[in-house]
Amino acid sequence: MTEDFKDNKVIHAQSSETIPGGAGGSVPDLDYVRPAEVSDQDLYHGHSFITKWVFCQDAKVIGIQYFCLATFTGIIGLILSWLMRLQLGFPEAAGFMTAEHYYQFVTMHGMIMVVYFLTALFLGGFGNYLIPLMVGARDMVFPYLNMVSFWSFFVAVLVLLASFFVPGGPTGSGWTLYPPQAILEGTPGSGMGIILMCVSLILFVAGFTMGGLNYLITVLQARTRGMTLMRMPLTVWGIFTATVLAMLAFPALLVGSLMMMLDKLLGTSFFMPTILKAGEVLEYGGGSPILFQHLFWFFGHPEVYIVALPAFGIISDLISVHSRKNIFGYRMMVWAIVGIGALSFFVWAHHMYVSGMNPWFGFFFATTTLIIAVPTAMKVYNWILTLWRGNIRMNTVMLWCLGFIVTFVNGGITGIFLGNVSVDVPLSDTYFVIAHFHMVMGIAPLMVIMGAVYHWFPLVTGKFLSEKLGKWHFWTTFLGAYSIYFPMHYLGFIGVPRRYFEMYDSPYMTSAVGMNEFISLAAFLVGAAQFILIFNIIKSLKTGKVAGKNPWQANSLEWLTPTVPPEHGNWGDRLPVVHRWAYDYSVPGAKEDFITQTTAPSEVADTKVEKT
Amino acid sequence: MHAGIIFFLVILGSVLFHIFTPWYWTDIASNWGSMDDTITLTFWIGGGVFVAVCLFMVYCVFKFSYKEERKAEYKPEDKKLERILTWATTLGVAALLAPGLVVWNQYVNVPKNALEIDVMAWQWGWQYRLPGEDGKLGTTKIVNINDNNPFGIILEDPYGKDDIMIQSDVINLKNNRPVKILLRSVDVLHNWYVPQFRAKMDAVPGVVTYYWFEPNKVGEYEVLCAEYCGVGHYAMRGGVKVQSEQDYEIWLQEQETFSELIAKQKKIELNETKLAKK
Amino acid sequence: MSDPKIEGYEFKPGFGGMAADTASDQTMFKGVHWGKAMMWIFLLSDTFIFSCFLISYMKGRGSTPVEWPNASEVFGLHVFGVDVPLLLIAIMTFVLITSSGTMALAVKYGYEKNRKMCGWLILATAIGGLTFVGMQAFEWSKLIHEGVRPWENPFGAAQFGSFFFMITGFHGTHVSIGVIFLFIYAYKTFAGHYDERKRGWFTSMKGDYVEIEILGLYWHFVDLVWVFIFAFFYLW
Amino acid sequence: MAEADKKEQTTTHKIGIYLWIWGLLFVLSFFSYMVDWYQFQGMLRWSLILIFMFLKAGLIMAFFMHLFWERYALVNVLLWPMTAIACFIFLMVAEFKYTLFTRLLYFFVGG
Repeated sequence: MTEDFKDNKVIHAQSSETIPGGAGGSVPDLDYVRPAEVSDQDLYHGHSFITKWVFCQDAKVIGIQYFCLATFTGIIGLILSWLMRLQLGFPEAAGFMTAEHYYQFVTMHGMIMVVYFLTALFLGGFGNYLIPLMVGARDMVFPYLNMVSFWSFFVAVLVLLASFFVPGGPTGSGWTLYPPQAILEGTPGSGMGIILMCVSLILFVAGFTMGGLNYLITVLQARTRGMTLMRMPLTVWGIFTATVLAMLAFPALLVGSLMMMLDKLLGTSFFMPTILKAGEVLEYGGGSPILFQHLFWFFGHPEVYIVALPAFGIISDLISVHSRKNIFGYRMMVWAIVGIGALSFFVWAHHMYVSGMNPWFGFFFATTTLIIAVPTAMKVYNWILTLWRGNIRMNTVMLWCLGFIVTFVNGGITGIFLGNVSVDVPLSDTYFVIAHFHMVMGIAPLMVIMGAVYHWFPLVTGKFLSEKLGKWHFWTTFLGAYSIYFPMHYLGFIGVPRRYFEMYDSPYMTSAVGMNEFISLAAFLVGAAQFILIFNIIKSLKTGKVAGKNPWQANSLEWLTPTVPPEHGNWGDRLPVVHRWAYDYSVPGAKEDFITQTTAPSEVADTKVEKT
Repeated sequence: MHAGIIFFLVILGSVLFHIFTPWYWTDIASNWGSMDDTITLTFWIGGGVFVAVCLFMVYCVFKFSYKEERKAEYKPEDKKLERILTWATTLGVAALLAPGLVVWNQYVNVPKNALEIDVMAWQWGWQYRLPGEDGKLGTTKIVNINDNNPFGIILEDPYGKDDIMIQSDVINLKNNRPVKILLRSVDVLHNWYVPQFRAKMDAVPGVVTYYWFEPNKVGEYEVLCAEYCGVGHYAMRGGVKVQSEQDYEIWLQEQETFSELIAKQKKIELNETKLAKK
Repeated sequence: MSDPKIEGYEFKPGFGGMAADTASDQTMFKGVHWGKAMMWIFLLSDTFIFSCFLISYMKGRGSTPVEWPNASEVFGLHVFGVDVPLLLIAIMTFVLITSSGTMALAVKYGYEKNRKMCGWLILATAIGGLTFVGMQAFEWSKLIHEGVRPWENPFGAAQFGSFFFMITGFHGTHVSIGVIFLFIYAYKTFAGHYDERKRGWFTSMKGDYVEIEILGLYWHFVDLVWVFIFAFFYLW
Repeated sequence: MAEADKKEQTTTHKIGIYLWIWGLLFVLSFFSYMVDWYQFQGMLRWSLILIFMFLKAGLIMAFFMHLFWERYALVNVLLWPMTAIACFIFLMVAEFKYTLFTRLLYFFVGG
């Protein structure tokens, strides 16, 4: 594959702009772009180590900070999953683990992976790094707020980790934190554990709101000249829509956590009905546990798409760049992202078909849920149609993309099982659910993250990651993860319920012992394989091949900065001017197989560009 | 090239695994065969799409791998193709949704002749209550629960007196008689789930939830708690015995009603006071 | 506020204009200051928070079989030998609307660069807000004195107190934060920070009178929420 | 803030419009207070409460918060998400009715 990287064409961001301001002069009418509406952004440049690297206001550094902290929590989540799999596969070897421990690990694994790892990584990490670069802004619009956002996240993580060391340990109520059990004796960590969990979530939401406002306003109000919404790379669309969802969905989580904390601390009864515990009636009464479930899933379902939409966006860009072909049906892709985002607020109770809510909701939510399947399927078709008649570079990035397609389609199809109300009845609360959501919002987004790391590493550091190690990393991760979760669906068919500390004394479940051992072994392997990446990063930072400018011959703006890696302020003296979408690959008549976004129409006058 | 082969093997392996899997659903023992049928239908349509999409991907990998001299096609959109795909998908989704909704409609509408059973859950166990001769269960209140009134039946309620109380985690059911499970919890969320019956529903404190099924295979089954309910969740098991009509009637005769329990308690109390007097 | 003028961009009215604005480059909200756009989006998010609170309140109140206390009596005041229902609340509403009006005028004078007038109006708004918070404290202490607690109350369903303290408390926090910022902005206005475009203490961004409008949006939002709380908590 | 540098373009409104709206808000608040004063009940009370509430909210948003003069792009971005809230409200109404129904049925009425 190495020949792909030879002769990188160096492109200057300003190459197409002859006269600032645009109108008149020597600029041909064809290339005219409206002058800037607002003057250039005024940035605070840090000078000391603290203002440059710690309390930094540069979105790129903040993005890396988010990335590293999220990865750190992700590794904790990974270790917790090892412990869980040890118990499930080899209970004799896990003699040190009690049921309390197990449930605490389950809970913390879930919460860390969904909120503190994936959400923070996609929006905080990739969002911060890529949005300003991709829309041609100098930085996020409110750099100070952006810095505070990261440090709120930092405190949220500290509080979360602190709960491991308080009496009673972290909460063990499952990542859904359902009351009443979350705050009652009989569940591990029902004292300080759950309180710290709620506090941590509230901090996370507060911090995320600050970051989210930045992402949204940067995309809406700070694009560069010529950058219309319909010229943005899909990565930006995915992150943008996910942020919208986050801004509107996190409030429900905040309210739910706050109310549960009041139930615990003040003895209010928002979610607590009359309860008889160990022969005594507790001083609660009249509340409704199902209300919490509604609030939680009003947050929780959009949360699924907060993780999925950035993944959709990023994968579209990776596939397009590495198959040297425009993304098929760009407008359809954008509308699908927006449509999925909007619909995700009307489907939440499909997590609650057997929760004892009003049974008639089943009809409404099954219908809305299956409607969402249509735009999602369209996205999948467009990805594979982008591969079709492309010129596919089979490098590591592309492997992750292909791995994503397989796992995402698999997980998406099982989603149709669970979304379709009566099919969900036998399967809900079983291992089928675990397999489904790990495939669709665990492994699939992970594939995207890895692909994105291999793709943008040369931008962030100026060096390539090693392809050889990358391939090892990919194949162990993909094959291992697939062999964890694909068979796991069948445990669900047998009827094995989830969140069982130990399960083998039922006659029809004993047949699954072997499978459980196999799954655990695969899980250990996949987890260990992730350290290949860390090794690869360290090694490549030191001895990796120097990438130079625009090593993948991509079109989008982030590769067109005057320096690689980009400096604070991104664009040097002059902001880029955008003339086209980010997907003009292999245009007939063009000299190169790519035409960057900043290339003026007059420069490529003899090509057959269909869309600008 | 190698990558394409491995991806192909993964798809092939998935299909073979599905065909030859030793792990599949347990033999159904209730009327919810329709759920199995919808699952099978979803498998055919969904599995078909999965295989088709992935094989197409593998084909692309083989056919369009990088060649220096080739240039990719430039085709931003194809309205016709997109329209066809949208409608085909919509049709497929509708075909999956329709049976799902029909079955759900059966699930939430309980037949008139269903026998109501009060399933009471706590951390971590089950007990059951059947209506007596009047065919109706008495109303309950959690604060009434004590040793003499294990179900918290409201004493003034005339329907409650003849209720049959089964203070055991095993319940017997009559074969081919629909039952309406009324779920009640005194502390946290639980879920009364028998894999062979396919059906399940959470027990939520503060409200009563329900579902129904008709057992149609004589035998003994294990009840699992399917909603996380604290550290004892995994050990919260119970049992169901589905019996023929004769066996069921014999079993039913042996059970105690609420008024019998009260009478027994009174007798004990009387004896105790007598003893105390002596 | 007529449409701002943007070189090379032609404004169209109505939905056609919306489509054109959305499809254009650089900005979607033409002529809208970044900070103002941010405040609007933040308020949208905050609306969801208050909506979730009120929806929970509706669900909690609707599903309890226990009698809900009669707000009209609980919040009544006994003055001059007469029981006046909701008197305190009526006065609080009056105060908050008054402060909203002064804020609206402050924004107007801010845009006219009338430093003095703007400063005094902001100060008046801040004092109005402070009065509101004080009256809320009085209301809380009165209720607590009568035995209303977050976990119980003598009038009926226990959730009454829970939702009351939580929702008015959350709203009161918003008011208090607003009051603090109003005082700060009043100082900054009088000191002329917006006229000389002095940089912010933390953000190091240049000051501008548009910040008054941004604060105004927040303050009106607080008033807006009170309209809903008044309707659902006191009148229902 | 970069936009601050742009030429002053904002025209302000006459003070009269603010005073008008201010007055209307007082009047409407007075009316909604009267709903309680006269103890209207049932549908009449509910519709009056909601009408006055939405009128007040609308006036504040439209004039004090200047939404009336903003461009449709902003207005629509702000108002469309409310459909999610509306959906949440409608469903929760159905939910609380169902919860109350089961509570009354199984804990009070019986049968």
